[in-house]
Amino acid sequence: MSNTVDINVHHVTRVEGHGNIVLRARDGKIEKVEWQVPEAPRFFEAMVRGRPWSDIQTIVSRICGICSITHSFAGTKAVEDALGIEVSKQADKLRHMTHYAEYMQSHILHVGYLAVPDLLGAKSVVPLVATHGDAVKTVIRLHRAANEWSDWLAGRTTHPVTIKPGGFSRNFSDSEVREWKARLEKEVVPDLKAIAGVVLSLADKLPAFERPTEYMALTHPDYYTYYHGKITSTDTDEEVDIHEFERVVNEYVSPQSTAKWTKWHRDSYAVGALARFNNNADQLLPLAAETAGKLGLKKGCGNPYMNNVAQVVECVQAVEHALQLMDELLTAGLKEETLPDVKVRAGEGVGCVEAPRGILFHRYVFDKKGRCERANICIPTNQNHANIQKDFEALVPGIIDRPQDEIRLMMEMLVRAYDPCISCSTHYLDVEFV
Amino acid sequence: MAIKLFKKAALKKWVDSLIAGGRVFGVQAKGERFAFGPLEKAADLRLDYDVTILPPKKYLQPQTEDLVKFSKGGGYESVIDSEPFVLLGVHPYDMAAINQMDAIFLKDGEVDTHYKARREAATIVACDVESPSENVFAGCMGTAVVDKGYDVLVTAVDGGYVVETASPRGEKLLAAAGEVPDASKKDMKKRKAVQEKNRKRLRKHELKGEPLGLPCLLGKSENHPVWEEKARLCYSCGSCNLVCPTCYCFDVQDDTDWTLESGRRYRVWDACLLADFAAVAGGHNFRKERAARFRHRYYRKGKYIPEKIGEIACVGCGRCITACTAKIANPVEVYNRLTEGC
Amino acid sequence: MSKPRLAIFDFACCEGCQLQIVNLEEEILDLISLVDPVEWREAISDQSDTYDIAIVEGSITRPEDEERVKKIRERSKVLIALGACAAIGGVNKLKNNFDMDDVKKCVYGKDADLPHLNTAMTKAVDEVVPVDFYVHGCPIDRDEFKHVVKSVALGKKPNIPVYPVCVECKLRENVCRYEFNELCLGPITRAGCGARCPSNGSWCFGCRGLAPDPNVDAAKEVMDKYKKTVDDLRDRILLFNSKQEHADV
Amino acid sequence: MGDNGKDIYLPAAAEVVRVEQMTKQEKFFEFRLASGKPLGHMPGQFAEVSLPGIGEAPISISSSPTSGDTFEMVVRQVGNVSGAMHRLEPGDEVGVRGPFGTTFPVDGELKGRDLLFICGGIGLVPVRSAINYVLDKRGDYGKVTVLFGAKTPGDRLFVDELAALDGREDVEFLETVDDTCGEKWNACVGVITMLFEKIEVSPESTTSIICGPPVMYKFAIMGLHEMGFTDDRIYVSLERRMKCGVGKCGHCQINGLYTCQDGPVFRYSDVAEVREAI
Ligand SMILES: Cc1cc2nc3c(=O)[nH]c(=O)nc-3n(C[C@H](O)[C@H](O)[C@@H](O)COP(=O)(O)OP(=O)(O)OC[C@H]3O[C@@H](n4cnc5c(N)ncnc54)[C@H](O)[C@@H]3O)c2cc1C
Ligand code: SF4
Ligand code: SF4
Ligand code: SF4
Repeated sequence: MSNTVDINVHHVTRVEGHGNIVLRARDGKIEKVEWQVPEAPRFFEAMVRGRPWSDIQTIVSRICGICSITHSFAGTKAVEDALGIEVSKQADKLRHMTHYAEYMQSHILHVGYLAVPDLLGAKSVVPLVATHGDAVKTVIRLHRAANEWSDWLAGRTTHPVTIKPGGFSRNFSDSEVREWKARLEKEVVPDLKAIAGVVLSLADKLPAFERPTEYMALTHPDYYTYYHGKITSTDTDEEVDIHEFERVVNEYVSPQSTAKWTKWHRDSYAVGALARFNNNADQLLPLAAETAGKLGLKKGCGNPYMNNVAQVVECVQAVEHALQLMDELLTAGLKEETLPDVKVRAGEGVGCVEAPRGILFHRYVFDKKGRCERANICIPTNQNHANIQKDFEALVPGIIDRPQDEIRLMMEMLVRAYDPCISCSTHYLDVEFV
Repeated sequence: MAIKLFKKAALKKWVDSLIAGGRVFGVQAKGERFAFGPLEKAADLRLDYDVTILPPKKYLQPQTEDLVKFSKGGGYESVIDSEPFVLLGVHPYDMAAINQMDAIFLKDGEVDTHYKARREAATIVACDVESPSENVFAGCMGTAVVDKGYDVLVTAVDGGYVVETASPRGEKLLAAAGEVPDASKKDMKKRKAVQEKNRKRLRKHELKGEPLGLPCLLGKSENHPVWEEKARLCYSCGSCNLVCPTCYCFDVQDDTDWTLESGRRYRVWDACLLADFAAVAGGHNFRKERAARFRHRYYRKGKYIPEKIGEIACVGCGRCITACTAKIANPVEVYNRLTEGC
Repeated sequence: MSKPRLAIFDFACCEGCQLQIVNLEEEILDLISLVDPVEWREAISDQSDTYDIAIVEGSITRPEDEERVKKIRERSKVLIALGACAAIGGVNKLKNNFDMDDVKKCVYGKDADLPHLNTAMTKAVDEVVPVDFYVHGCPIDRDEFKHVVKSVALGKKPNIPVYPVCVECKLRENVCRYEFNELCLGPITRAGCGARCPSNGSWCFGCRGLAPDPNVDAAKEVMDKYKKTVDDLRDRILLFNSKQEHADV
Repeated sequence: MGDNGKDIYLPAAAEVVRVEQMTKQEKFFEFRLASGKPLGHMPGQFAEVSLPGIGEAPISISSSPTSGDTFEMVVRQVGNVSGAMHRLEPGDEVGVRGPFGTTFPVDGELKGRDLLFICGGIGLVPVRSAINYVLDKRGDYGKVTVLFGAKTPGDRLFVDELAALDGREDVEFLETVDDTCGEKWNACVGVITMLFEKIEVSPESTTSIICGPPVMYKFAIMGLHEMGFTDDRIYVSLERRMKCGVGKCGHCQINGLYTCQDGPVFRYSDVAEVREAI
């Protein structure tokens, strides 16, 4: 063993904003292996101070362009919690449906535009147009459907306008719901099945790397949740109330990162699709469970590269549950609702939802005029940073003999498997434009 | 021409049969307000509406309307929309406005082929006002009742609707209703009473003096302080123009597909209150001041267009009063100020 | 004629505007047929590159980013500011209403002084270098983006509205938000979004920036008519238009 | 006018026959309609010139109808259409609608009268059509005086034709520049109204035609008044923002008047009292 490696990926492409990989090894001895995050900090927690409760969603949505709906929900739920605002059953169902639009959009982007080309050894989706035209078209069709779904419910694809404390700013009609139900059934479900087939045919190409990991997720007694519930992890049977989230995330500042890092029972934990799956797989709806089975995804999986497979399963779950909710809405018939009058008061609230890439927490304290005094926002990508570092430390010794390019690729693929808030930095964009 | 009395159910049946037979646009509720839109079923039609947010002109001169298309090697080609449609529930003041649009687009100077095609494709069912809107003053402008332009006129009276056809096209439309009894003398009297009442009650604002005195009044009011006073609060948002049934100014733009060689030229509603409406190359703006633009609108309604077509170009629908967020666009207030002098 | 070379760069932002480009779906291929994208992320090391068109997304929040955007400007013929963060500073400018040390302490506590957490007053791109064209909005409107790119390729000035959102709101036949007792910034905000928020039952919060020569004085007086205060107006303007010209209410 | 079933917004194809750079900002174009027919204009009129994807702009017709089947224009590069026109080459195609608007009454009341043309800068472009028309039918008119003012010597349009005018016995021609900008210049320096002192015209028998930048009108008209001209003996050609050219779009309105239909050529007495005109 005499491999000398010097990898310094300054701003890994195809990941969110700015992340660096540093690996230095002399004669097979690892001197430094680091995942660094030098993203320009944006200080949202500072910026929301002094803003009225009614602005929270508008501001925090802008934390992330790809999971803006999730941030809107976390922020809005925290406001509702603090000010005691009720949300109707109908609005709650519509919110779940809105959330699922984002899931589809985000997961498809990640799986379709990033993971699949990686697994096919293609540099991007572009060469696949020639070799796998149908699959590419299917991915694009799904992505478009997800965006239009979000346009419909959230008012736009990114940065929703309809989500307000207490419900929605507009009403939806039976015929709109019926139209979408038909589209999901006729177009989206078959397309998802097709994509699952593509992923299945490639699943054996995923690196077989396992590391025992703590997986944290939201859990709910009634359903595979992304929206309501309590915090749990694969290391515990405890279900922690979301109001105590600081107790489980244990944030700290790492010198490698402008983003804060987190830990619970171990040095690090993972969040995201695989984490949700590992905690809640028993609650998957039939088609989603069937898809997981076909793809060989089993509860207890410790391979971070399998996150992509879990994402496919979750897309199916999202659509399946949306269809269920649509049926329920149509059976009851959609009612015209107006937003509740909000009695402004001092208060503190927490909102917690699952973003496509993991559990997300927002906490706000409002003064008696309903202005924000303090905020604490803990985003999923930050919760994964430490785990990526630990994965690196476990992965690299086993592959240090391989050629530098291969090591580099496997490290990059690992980062990408976590889908660290990737929005614009996927394969699709990156390679297509080189 | 026929005059029938429809019971509510018969009217509904007739409207449903029209919907089955082609494109029908009718007045429907939009929250607390009303709007013309594609009608899916007669039950959605609200002939008892007060006023629609936008006037029905949007079907004759749509917000955006393709004029010509072009393609590489193919040069320019006209785009004409002549697909027939029925417009259900046009109030008299809006009908009067359409009559004015006809004068501008079909009679004054060159004929606008695009407007003409749509106008000829339209079968207009007018209806007398059942519920006056909060700002209507059609009664003052002589447009509370209208006697021309439409194909069918519907008037809600006690016990049903008096439906009168006024053109062969209207006759044809009515034929779809099947057997309906003629209106009796008594029904006709009731209709007259409704119209008389409307002349009196569509006056939520009272214009001092006769509308036809406006050109003369404006002729001597160019320097009246009211223009500055009101325009101080003007957002230059054009809302007063855009909701107006007699405003028809437009902008023209080109748009291409990704080849950059094929595309369309379209017109889109413009508004003379907008800051750059009269701006030209070199940065000169012929109506740079808010007050100048504000004044221009009232002159256009009360003097310039009347000098062209012989009718006051304000039909008293009151939409601009409602639409103006700054609450300065009430024509009656403005004209009355002029009447009072400085 | 060879295709114009296009490069895209991001600074402090949520990257939602770039996502709108991805959301063009199949049309991305059309875009590529028109321009030749030579750089999408800064990962390309070749600093001597020049671009016909540089698209810059995000606000400038650190001294080192100022230097970076200056370099980009030097290397590009046309520079387009993409989205509210780049065009007006956007929501990032809320930060400028506080003291920078306080901002850092608020988020990072005792670690606030670590060098990599440094931050400065947020700037829009045109506060650092000249900008040729703007694609406004948070996020941008896909159709407007297409229009701007096509216009630049055609050699014409894009037609970006200078009038307020109310125009498009009227064209969409919405019920005015003031009738719902809401404070809408439509009358002083630059149109171009198709009045997206009022069309979805919400007030405009001004993400496209103030319209040129907005009548803010009128807005102040008008508040009274709707039982709102100048403070309410200021609050709403600050959200996306902190430290803009005309925004000092 | 009236309804001939023709789409008034549909441009006809015309081919670029000749392009010449005139000044830094202005280019000269000669066009021929694809139909081969003459445009059918009279001096003072304009046409809407189209480039697909770019748009349309109203441009004056600079040639006299007496000069054959082609027509000529001069375009200053200021924006989209004008900018794209500057990229045209012979053989390229444009769309043309028109001619539109009123004309200098060369066949009407100008006949038999003395004529005083006052042109500032690009204002020469529409007036050139009338000047050439008059010169082609020289016998029909009395004394002809042409005054031309440019910003600098480099901004002068139709340099050769100006020289030819200068050389003609039957035309009095005077010109000035605001600033020589260091160039060689033998004629007058100063604003165009300075030339008024140097000419001899009889206001009773003369009609004046003015075209120039917006600021010029006021001063030129003041000068003419001092010389004894009455408003009905003055013609002006005005410019406004225009979108349709056919009196529908509303943009070119000067109070109640439409520049595209009632103008661009106006008898000054018809607009003297119109607030927004001059
Ligand atoms: C009757 C008539 C005759 C004419 N004859 C000639 C002629 O012979 N030769 C000639 O060169 N020109 C002539 N013009 C002027 C010409 O039509 C204009 O300069 C213009 O329409 C050119 O079009 P464009 O597309 O190049 O400019 P545009 O792209 O429309 O812009 C022109 C200029 O106006 C500014 N502008 C555009 N829109 C606005 C706005 N909304 N607000 C503020 N400024 C704006 C632009 O910034 C630019 O500087 C004539 C005009 C008229 C009305
Ligand atoms: S609606 Fe009112 S504020 Fe807007 S342009 Fe008209 S007068 Fe001005
Ligand atoms: S809702 Fe807002 S944008 Fe729409 S008209 Fe009212 S003030 Fe203008
Ligand atoms: S309505 Fe206002 S806030 Fe909404 S998208 Fe348009 S400019 Fe932005």
